[in-house]
Amino acid sequence: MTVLTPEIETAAPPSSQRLLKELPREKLAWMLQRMCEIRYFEEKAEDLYIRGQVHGTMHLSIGQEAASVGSIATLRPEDLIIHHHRGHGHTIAKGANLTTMMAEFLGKEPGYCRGRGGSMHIADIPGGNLGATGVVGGGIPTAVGIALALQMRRTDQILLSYFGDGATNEGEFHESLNMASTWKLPVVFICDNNQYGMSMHVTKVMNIQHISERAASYGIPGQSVDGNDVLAVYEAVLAADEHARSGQGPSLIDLMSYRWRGHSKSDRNLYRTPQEIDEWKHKCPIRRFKQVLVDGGVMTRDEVEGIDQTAKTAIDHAAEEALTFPEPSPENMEAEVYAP
Amino acid sequence: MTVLTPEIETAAPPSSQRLLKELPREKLAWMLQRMCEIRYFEEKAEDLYIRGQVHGTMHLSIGQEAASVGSIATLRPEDLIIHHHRGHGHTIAKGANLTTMMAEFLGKEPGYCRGRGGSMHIADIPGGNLGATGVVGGGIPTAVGIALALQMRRTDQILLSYFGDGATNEGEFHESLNMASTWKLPVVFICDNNQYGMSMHVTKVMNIQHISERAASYGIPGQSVDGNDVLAVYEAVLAADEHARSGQGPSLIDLMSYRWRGHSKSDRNLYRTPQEIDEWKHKCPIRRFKQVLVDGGVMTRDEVEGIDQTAKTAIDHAAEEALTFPEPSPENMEAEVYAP
Amino acid sequence: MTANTTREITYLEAVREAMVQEMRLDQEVFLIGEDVGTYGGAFGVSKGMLEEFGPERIRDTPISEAAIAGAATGAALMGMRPIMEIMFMDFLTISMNQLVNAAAKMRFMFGGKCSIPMVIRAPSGSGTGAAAQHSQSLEAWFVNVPGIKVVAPSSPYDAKGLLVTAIRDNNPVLFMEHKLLYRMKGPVPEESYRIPLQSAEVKREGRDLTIVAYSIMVPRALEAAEKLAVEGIEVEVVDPRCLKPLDVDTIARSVSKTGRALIAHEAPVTGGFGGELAAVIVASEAFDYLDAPIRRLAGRDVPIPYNRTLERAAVPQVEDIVAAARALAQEGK
Amino acid sequence: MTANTTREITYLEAVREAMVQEMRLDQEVFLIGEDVGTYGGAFGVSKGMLEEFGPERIRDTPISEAAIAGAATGAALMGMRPIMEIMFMDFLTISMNQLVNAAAKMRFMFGGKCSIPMVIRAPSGSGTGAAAQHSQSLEAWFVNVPGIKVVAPSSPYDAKGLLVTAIRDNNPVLFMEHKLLYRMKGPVPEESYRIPLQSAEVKREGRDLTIVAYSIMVPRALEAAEKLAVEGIEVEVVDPRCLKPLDVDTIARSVSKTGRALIAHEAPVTGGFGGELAAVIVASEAFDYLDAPIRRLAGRDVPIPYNRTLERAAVPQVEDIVAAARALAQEGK
Ligand SMILES: Cc1ncc(C[n+]2csc(CCOP(=O)(O)OP(=O)(O)O)c2C)c(N)n1
Ligand SMILES: Cc1ncc(C[n+]2csc(CCOP(=O)(O)OP(=O)(O)O)c2C)c(N)n1
Ligand SMILES: [Mg+2]
Ligand SMILES: [Mg+2]
Repeated sequence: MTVLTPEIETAAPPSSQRLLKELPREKLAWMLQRMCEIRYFEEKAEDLYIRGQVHGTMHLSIGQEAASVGSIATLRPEDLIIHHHRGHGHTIAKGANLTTMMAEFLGKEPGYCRGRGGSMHIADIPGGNLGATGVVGGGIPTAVGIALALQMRRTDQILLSYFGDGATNEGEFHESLNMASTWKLPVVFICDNNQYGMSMHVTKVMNIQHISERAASYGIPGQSVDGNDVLAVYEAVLAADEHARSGQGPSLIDLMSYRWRGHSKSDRNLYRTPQEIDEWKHKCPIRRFKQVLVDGGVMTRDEVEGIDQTAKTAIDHAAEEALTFPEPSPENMEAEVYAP
Repeated sequence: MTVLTPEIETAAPPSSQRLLKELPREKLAWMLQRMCEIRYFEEKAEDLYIRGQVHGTMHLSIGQEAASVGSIATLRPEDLIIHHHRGHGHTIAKGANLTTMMAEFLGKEPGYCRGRGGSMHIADIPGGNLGATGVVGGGIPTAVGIALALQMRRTDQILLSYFGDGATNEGEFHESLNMASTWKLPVVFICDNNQYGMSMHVTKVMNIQHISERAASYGIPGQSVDGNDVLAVYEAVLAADEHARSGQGPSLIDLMSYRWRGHSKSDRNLYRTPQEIDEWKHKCPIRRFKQVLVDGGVMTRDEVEGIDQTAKTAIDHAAEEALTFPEPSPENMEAEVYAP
Repeated sequence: MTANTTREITYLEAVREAMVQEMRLDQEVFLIGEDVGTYGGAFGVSKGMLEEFGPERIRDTPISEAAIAGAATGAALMGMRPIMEIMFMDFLTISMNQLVNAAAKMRFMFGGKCSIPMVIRAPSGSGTGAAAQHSQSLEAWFVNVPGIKVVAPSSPYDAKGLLVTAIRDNNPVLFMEHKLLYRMKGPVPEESYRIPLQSAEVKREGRDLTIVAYSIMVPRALEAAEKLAVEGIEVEVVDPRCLKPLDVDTIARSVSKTGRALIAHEAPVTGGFGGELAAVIVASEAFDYLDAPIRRLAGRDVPIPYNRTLERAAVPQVEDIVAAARALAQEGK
Repeated sequence: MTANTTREITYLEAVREAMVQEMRLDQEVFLIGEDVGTYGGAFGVSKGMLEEFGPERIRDTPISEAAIAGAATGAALMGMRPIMEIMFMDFLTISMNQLVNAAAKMRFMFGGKCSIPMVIRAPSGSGTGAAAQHSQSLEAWFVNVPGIKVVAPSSPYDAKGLLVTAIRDNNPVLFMEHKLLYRMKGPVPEESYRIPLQSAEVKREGRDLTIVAYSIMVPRALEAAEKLAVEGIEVEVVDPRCLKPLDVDTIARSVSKTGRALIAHEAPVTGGFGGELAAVIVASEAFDYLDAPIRRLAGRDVPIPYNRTLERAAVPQVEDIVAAARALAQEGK
């Protein structure tokens, strides 16, 4: 078990510098663009919500973009993910069509789940996104089964299973990591650690320093990573991918980051200070990655901002289109429940 | 976290030698007598079962007597236990009336649970035995609540919470140890590790060497102990008791032992060899403790065997009496379900 | 049994007031659940309680629904009176072993030698756009578990009086709070009072037809009754309030009078509590007075959808009750 | 739909044979559960299967019922056809979140874009002296969960044919196996066959009264019918076999014919599946033919006790069915 004590910084650490050289420019550009798309998607979602165009709740991952993108960037196209209520980031990183996704957010018939799922349950099964669950920790046992199928079918595919810091206190986390470890399943367990489960800071609900220490209970590798450094995330997850793909079983990767927004729309943010939020805003993973790309000579400032602009345009366009889509009709809902 | 690699031996290790000097002779005699009572109780239970006088299943802990007795011997009278399906040992060690207990085993009205509970659910609430659960791991969350009440009421009491090795793979184990640790509850979690959960050897269902390693997930002390050495058990649990009583929170104590009999009566023992069982019979905790007492000059061979005989007589007498007890009547069962 | 007061508070405030008053009276009562402290509960029910009672008695937990249920069960076994809040009823799926195999059974299984005085507060129901995993009404499960009582109040007055009784009850009581009712206002006396659990209430008198409805379906049935009155159909609305133990007499008396029974609930119709209601009505003296079959108007057999139109269509709305009651009032005539 | 064969095997063997034959045909079918391998399952259902199919497809698990259910759900989502065995139905309490919030809802919640073909095999019922936590009959819970089907066979023939169908079904199917039926012998064809899920069967024809019974209550009802025949009361026994989807027509037809319905099940009466049966009978054309109220004979509202006498008294036995049927046959005459 490796436990890193991450210093969440604003510049790129040495290993990231190396990746900056090794990764193709297009890959790095892809990563930046996805991160920007996530940010703009969520801002748009929030805006639509405030304007009363969305019925229901939503969970924004603004501030956590590096975790979703850095991890999913390590995957091959045929690899899979399963994730959770704060799932817009994973969905976009896994290559969702932005309009179809926005349509689902708006509850429209052409949405990914035909408006039945909404923000908390976006799945794009052909795209390898096996869906988001709204039950904290609820996707982790399902992940065991998905990875079991991958193993039994002798594929090369792996699965990334996402959940929050709070989810690691659920019994399902324990049962699932143990089972996956026992069977050496091709899955990487990724904790999107934004330090809070609703109002509860991690230090109030567990007596350990790093969530990755929990890997010790299952005899699997565990690592805590600066989740605001997209390249550090990439590096750690890639190693865990290889571990899984080569038949050595699961790992637990703890991606330490922060959610800027409230837990959901009902949050009055009483459990943390405005200063704390501000501090983390200064560690913005997008601004930081842009700087790293410019400092590393990968792109010019103009190029970087061009990508940002492209992302913004894509989201604006997706929302505009999705808003014109038709609503689903309630006839015959019973017929949808069971497969023929 | 301390992880011991226990050598399960037949003689007393140095620390036990020390305890042999420190503990009053009556206490040591009490321990031996309880161990013998457990053994004879279970043999009698088995015999009654074979003779068709018991309807239902039962789980025998023959071979594990040192774990129950060594741990409960550390308690003050007002302390509490909660335990599980293989619970005859804990019940006797906690001071159950043998006849009342046998009556429950036989499903008689004067039994501890008026024949409603049976072998798997013996509780002696005034005696501080808060009952056995038949759901693997199911007593552990309840233990959190009991310990919480002790803490909120500012008592000095502590609770021992027993479960098997297999139970540590249940989600409830994880949730409960984490919660108890977070709140520093006065409970000691004791794993009666007999190396198998039904047919599954611990090494097949977890990827770690010692169950006590799981303490790391909760930031609490963990220790694996030779569960066949009643004095080693005593020493480890007493330290955990003090930790709990002084407000420092829970510990996880892994008492490594072996069950001689099948899991329950349906067991064909296909998952282990007769040799393995025989080897463990040679490590009999009762024979070993007798030898330690004699070698240590605490008692003579005759005295030791006298205690053994007293235990046997007590069990014979309990069974004889309990067999004469009346059966419960099914009238008005509905009225028993809810408290007034 | 209506409020002798002019003070109006919300259902949510009524729930809180019951807890606060009982906690002031009795040190053994405490609240335990996720984010019940600083956050004040996901729906704000416990807002302000941390300030008055402190973190020991307004106890925030890790996200661990099995251990929360165990913590409540164990504390109750010790004689305390825990109120456990589950954030959404849907997550009781994680607490089932503790609630069903421990809390509900301990007393009987241990020969009646202990009791488990605890309340399980569970926000239920759809209507907030929270989709399939945050909108369920799982009362039918608990009704079929001996050892657990089930309460589902439909008004602020009932919520307070029934919750006080539930807290004082010496058994596990599931207390369902419908999310859409939280903001409903109504008269509630300031002082503490109790409503016996097994007491259905006739919420509106009528001669043509009985609607047996609980939780959110009560205000909807009452609204439907107003509309039907305009058409000359006089509906009687009976609210069991407590699903178990059930006050069969009040229901049977009403159905005997009207000769027609429409059962309304939000949970999916198949296997819902409506079946139990139908069965007890049929088995009662009301059977002989039935002029038409008993009809059930309940949730459609689907998970709750996200989209607002679909979500509304999944469970009975006022207009559905009007239509079903109107049809039943004519049936067999 | 009876067996065209003379070979007799037990219910347990019939369950095993269905699994073995489907596993031979289809690599995607596998069995997962606690001690299903070397041990052969707690009741011996999978004895010998490890030898034929190996540890990958006869998969022993840690004692982790939530993860077992998740492993089945996830594998089914990937298109495999897992059969998950829970050792005792009581422990489904630990699997509820996966089964109810994931397996049952995924298809609908994701817009119909996936399916979850899995079977949940669950030994149910009392009679073995295993007390309150190892004897439950929890079918009512699952009937109220849209997305799950529920099957409860009462004979070796039905067990095999229904299990094959359940394995081939593209949805989560709860398959209840009554522990006391495991040793029941009956004719079962060697070759594979399927019984449609939604198909009740008239197990015995009669004119005076219909007993709707499933699982262990079917052989008990048949035995009771024999005794009543001696008294001149001719009982028709209808076995729904599949509780959801329910073949209402066959039940309604029978009750329309006899004018009297007795519903028998082992689960506690209050909130049991009998309520649903009563409600659908009342809502059917049979209502007009009812000569007496529908009666329910079901488990008493108690946890199952350990003592054998109490245990027997807690659920309907043959003599109870005889008495209840005799009384109902006279009622209103
Ligand atoms: C089983 C369950 N319990 C409680 C909730 C309510 N809830 C939704 S999100 C959340 C916090 C989850 O925290 P974490 O796992 O850290 O994820 P985050 O929201 O921080 O991304 C809670 C308590 C839930 N959805 N499911
Ligand atoms: C939740 C649950 N799952 C399965 C069982 C069936 N069962 C009873 S005892 C047992 C083995 C338990 O192993 P362990 O915890 O090591 O205790 P031991 O029996 O070895 O004392 C099993 C699987 C059960 N009673 N409860
Ligand atoms: Mg979090
Ligand atoms: Mg064991």
